[in-house]
Amino acid sequence: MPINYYLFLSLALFTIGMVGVLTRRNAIIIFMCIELMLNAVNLLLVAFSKMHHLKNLALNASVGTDGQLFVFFIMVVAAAEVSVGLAIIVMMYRNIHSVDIQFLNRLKH
Amino acid sequence: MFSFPNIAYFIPLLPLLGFLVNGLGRKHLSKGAIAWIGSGVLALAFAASLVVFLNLPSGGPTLLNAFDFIRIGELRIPFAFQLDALSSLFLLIITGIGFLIHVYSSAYMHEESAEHYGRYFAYLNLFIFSMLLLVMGANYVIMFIGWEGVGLCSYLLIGYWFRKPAYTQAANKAFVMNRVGDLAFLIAIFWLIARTGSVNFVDLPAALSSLSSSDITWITMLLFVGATGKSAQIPLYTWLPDAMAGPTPVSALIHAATMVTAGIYMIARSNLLYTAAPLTLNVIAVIGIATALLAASIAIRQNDIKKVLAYSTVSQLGFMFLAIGAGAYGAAVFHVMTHAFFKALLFLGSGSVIHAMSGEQDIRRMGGLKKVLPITYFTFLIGCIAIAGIPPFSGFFSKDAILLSAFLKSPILYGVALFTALLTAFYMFRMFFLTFGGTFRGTDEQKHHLHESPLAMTLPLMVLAVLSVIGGWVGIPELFLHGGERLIEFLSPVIPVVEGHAISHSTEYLLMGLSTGLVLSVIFFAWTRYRQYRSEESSAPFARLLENKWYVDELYQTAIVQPLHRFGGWLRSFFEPKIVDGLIQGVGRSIRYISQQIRLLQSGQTGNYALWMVISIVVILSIQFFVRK
Amino acid sequence: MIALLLFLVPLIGGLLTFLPNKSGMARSLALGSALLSLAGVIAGLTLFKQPLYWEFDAEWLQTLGSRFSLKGDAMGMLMSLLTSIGVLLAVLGSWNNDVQGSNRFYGLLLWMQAGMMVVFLASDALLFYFGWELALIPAYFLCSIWGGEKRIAVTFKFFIYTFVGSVLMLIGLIYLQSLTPNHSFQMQAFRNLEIPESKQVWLFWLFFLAFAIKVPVFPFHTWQPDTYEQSPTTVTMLLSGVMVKMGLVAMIRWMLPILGIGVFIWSDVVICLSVIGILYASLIAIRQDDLKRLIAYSSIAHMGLTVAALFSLSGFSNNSNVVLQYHQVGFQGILLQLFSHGINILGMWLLADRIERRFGTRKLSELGGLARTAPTFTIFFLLIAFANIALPLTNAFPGEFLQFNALFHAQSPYRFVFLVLAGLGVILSAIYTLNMVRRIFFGETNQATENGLRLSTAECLALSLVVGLILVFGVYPQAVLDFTNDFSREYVKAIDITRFLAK
Amino acid sequence: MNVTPYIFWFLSVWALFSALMMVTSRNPVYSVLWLISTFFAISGHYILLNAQFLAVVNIIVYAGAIMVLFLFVIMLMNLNKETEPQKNRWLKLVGALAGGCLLLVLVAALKDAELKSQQAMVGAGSIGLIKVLGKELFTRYVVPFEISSLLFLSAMVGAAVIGKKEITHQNS
Repeated sequence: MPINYYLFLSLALFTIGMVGVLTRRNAIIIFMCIELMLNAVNLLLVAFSKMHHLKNLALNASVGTDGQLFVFFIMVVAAAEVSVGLAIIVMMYRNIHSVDIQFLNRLKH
Repeated sequence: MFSFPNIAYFIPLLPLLGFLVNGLGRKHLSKGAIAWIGSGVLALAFAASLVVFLNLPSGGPTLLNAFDFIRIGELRIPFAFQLDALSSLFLLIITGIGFLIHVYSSAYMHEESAEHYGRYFAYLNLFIFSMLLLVMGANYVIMFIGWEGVGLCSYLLIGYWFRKPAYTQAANKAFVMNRVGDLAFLIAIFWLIARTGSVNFVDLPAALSSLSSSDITWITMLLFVGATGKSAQIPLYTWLPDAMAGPTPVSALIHAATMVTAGIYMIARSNLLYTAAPLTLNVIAVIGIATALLAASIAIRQNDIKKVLAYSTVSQLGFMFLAIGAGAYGAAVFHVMTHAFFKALLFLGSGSVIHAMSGEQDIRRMGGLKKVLPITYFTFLIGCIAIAGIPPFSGFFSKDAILLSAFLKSPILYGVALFTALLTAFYMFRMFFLTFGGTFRGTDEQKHHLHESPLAMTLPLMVLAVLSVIGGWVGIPELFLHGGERLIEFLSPVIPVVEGHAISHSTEYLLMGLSTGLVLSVIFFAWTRYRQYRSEESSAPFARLLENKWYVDELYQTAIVQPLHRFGGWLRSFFEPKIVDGLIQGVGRSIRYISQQIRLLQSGQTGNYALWMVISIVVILSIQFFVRK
Repeated sequence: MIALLLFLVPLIGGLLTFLPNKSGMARSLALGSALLSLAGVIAGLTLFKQPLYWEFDAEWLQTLGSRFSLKGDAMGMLMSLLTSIGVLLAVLGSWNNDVQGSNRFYGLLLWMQAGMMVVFLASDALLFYFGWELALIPAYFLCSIWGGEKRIAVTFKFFIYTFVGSVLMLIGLIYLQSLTPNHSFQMQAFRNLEIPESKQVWLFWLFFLAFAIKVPVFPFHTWQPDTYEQSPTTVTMLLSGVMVKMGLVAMIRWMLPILGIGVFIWSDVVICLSVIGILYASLIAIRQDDLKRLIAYSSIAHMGLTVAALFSLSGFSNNSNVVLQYHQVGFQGILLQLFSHGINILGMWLLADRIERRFGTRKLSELGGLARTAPTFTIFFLLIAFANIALPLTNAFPGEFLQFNALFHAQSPYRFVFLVLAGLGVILSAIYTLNMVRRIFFGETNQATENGLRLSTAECLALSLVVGLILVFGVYPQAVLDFTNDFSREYVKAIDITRFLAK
Repeated sequence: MNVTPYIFWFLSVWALFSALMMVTSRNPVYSVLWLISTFFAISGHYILLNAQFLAVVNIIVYAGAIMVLFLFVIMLMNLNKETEPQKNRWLKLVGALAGGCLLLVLVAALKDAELKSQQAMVGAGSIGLIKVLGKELFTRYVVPFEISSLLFLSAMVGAAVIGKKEITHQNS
């Protein structure tokens, strides 16, 4: 497949995630949108890894593994991030009984 | 060291020494010591001046170079003294009359405490020092130093009784008005430096060729403005009557005999320039005669004995400027000399009267003092006759010389000058009769106190009276005495004698007879009128106008002082804080306002931050990809 | 070596002064440092006059093209003398003041001196800028900690104001550095630059604003009266006696020789501003009731004249010796006035401080009659006041005389107007100064002034020093003029823009 | 006939549609479900690209573990359509517009990029296999791998600390 297709698909997914972040007020949904954005990036990474693999197959049979391993690490980080993030959201809910980020305006003061 | 010309150094240094000793030691010295030191240095200075006068070589001036005051490249302003006929004559007048007045002061000021007594003599000595600098200076800058110095001393002495606000106001007024003139003087000096590169008097003849006629006109005009300040001419004369706030001997010394004649001296010094500037001479003549007339008219209706004398001084100075305007510098200097004698005499006499009257200065409350103050009466009479111009008293010869020069310049000037001379005789004798004639009109307490002044005061009066009689004889015209006009001849190295406009003897006799006859009749008129003065004089509108000095002070006040004052206040309380500072503060305030507005963007909402981030990313990427191509 | 010492003595002295906590100790240390630097300057002026002793050069921020080079020319020497005298007088004048935290106070004071020394002696632009800020920042702290009630707002204004100027100047300096062939900050490299007219036209303002704010030139002066009023008088002495001269010295050293064409183009505007400033400040001073503000405005007026005279030097001589001669005359006057005005205003502040401390007021309307109750003080005040109105035989007269002369020779069609208007300042200065004298010293005493005022030995010493200098240089200004003669002759050649016009 | 493009298009449309639904649904629970659906589509892409390991991990870790966590949290808080806070309409519009612009800019910037002609290897290649990746992971990437385990540990501790109920009563 032309790499362009993957590129645009990832971009579209990424942007959808971004729009979600911008338009929603629910912290959990925003969090999920961020996951979506990460996944869009993951997809692109895999696509590029395969692109490089195809291109440099003759030189080195294992070219492109880095990209996929990178995706793996991203997932690791994402998982850790989700656990901490959700813990924060739970705590926030416990304190202000809402997950509306509108109330998180402490930065103003 | 003690021989000519080096002895001249002592002339200014001695009063300076007196100033330092009296000034620094005023708390430790006794009054007697102060008076002796103050007068002693003057006596020595007078002796030194005499030595200079007698040893003066004929011909060119003798220059004494002390050190370089300012020397930058080609520009050289030495601290130098110039000894010649003109300056040596002035030296004699200043130190001589100065000495007499110091002696007089030692008695007149005796009621002051020792500390203030010392202060008084220190100021007086400092004044003499400055005046000597002015006269001896070999260039305009040194002259200017003395010029400002005498202004300073005048300021200090007018405000000598500093507890009275009116006196210190008068002192300020005198200084500031003098400063106006000084500014013009300074600009004239700059002009001279710019065109000729030198300010020395000895370079003037050579410099004349490098000056264009407009340059000369400007320079002479500016110098003349400077002279109007110091010599109390229109428009800068109003300070002089106010300056009578100072002690009377000060008025005699500074505001009659010496300082106020500095303007005449300066112009006589620069006579080469003035001769080359006919326009300026005309202006000077007009200003001089106008001042003389104006001041004389005011003097008629003044009742303060010192104010009358003050206006008379302004008027006499006007005469001197008239002489200068007519090109008769010698006559002007002659009148300076005789005027110094009789005006000092009159002021000191008035001081003696005031002394006797326990400080009373209003002539309406005097009268009949003839019997109690015989010496004062007699000497005062001599002074009055001298100023009125009756032969053979000194005033006659000098005034006659001026009238003659005015006649040669223009008959109209002569007419006005003659009229002014008659006014002079009138107001002087009005004052004389009011003071000494008739019966005493003061309080009983004053009457009880009346006494003739001590010898230290009457002796100077007598000396001056003698001088007032004979002082004019050095300038007896050729008409009466062959080989007369010795003064003009003596001054000829400095002031070239202009030949060629002699008039016939008969005309000259006629003019003299006319003026003498008219003066005598005016005196008679004054005698009939004021012999038995009793009550207020009529207050016709014109008389009130004169009494109020033509409202010139009020005019200055409303036209110049008040607006400036108000403008300054407006600047201070409105323009500065609101406009200038307001602009600066406005910058600060607008920045604060903008920050306030921008602060609202910081809603604290993470969502908004994210939005801004995205928008910024879009913008940056757009620039990155599409603009920078 | 001397030059370096003059920087190091106050710097180390300041550091040492910070250490002790006892007030007497700090005071003595400060006095010692002040005396030491004065001794250094005097030694430098008499025994070690050769340039060898007054030059110092070491590596410093090499990557930026800046070297730690100090070079004392005649002006630098004169100004460092003034600085040392100023600091000495400041310390003496505050000898009996009970300053809270005097170790910090004197420490900062000495650092300020170190900064000013660098400004006056630096021949490297970045070093100069360093000194400029080093002098400013201690001043800021001194005013904002020990000042009057409104000190915070006022010092803030002062700081922001001068700092804006400094930043503009820094931009200008960096730009000039980028123009030099080997990217150097050295003064000589700057002077060798041939900057096209189109650039000079705006570069001028970068520098001029910085210096004009410091001097200050109308209409950038509004920080000054406020700051002088609110600062502790000791600091005000240094601010007005020495620090404002930084602006002028900077103009002389970093503007006229480098941006000659720009200066010439704008000289009419600047002279006009200065002359307006003279009249404006004088008129305000006439109506001023606050002694310190009055002196501040008077200082603005005097500095206005100096700036006007300085900018009237700019122009082309066509290599005519006559013109150069007149420029030199004017420039000598400016140098003389820099020194004299510093001395006079220092004395003026000493007196104002004494009055304020003794009577607790600066209002002229609340004073009066002091001439009777405090005669010695009156004499000092009168002498310094007369120096303030440039009476002959005081040191201000030759300076003003020569400056007016410079104005008379300005290459401007309006020079005569400028001269006359600036001359009106002379009259106005007499009015406000004498008014001040009259209202403080003459008239009747009131309750406050009834008991008079006694001067302590330290104060007498300080005032005698001032008065002595006033009279000595008033009678014999040639002492200074001789000293600066060669420097000024070279300088007027250096600022002559004929060489640019030839191309 | 090559079936790959069809699969690609199908998966793409699926992913985009699910993603859009995720963003737009009012009810958070639906959002979670739609996101899981998106992940499945993405895993499909991975399989298409012969990245089997990642496809599996994606399903297990993301769709399985993480999303279940989300679901739990949502249910724990009892969030539903009614409690869902709504943003200002204008802000929504602006947000969407900004996102759209970003997409536009990126697409416009990348459409002429050099990679246009490049192809991604689809359905072949061995690098995505567990054997290959595992070998790499435990040889060259062993240090990062161990560090990531540390990261997990600290995340676990962190989550526990943050999530535990505060024992001390609030006295501030």
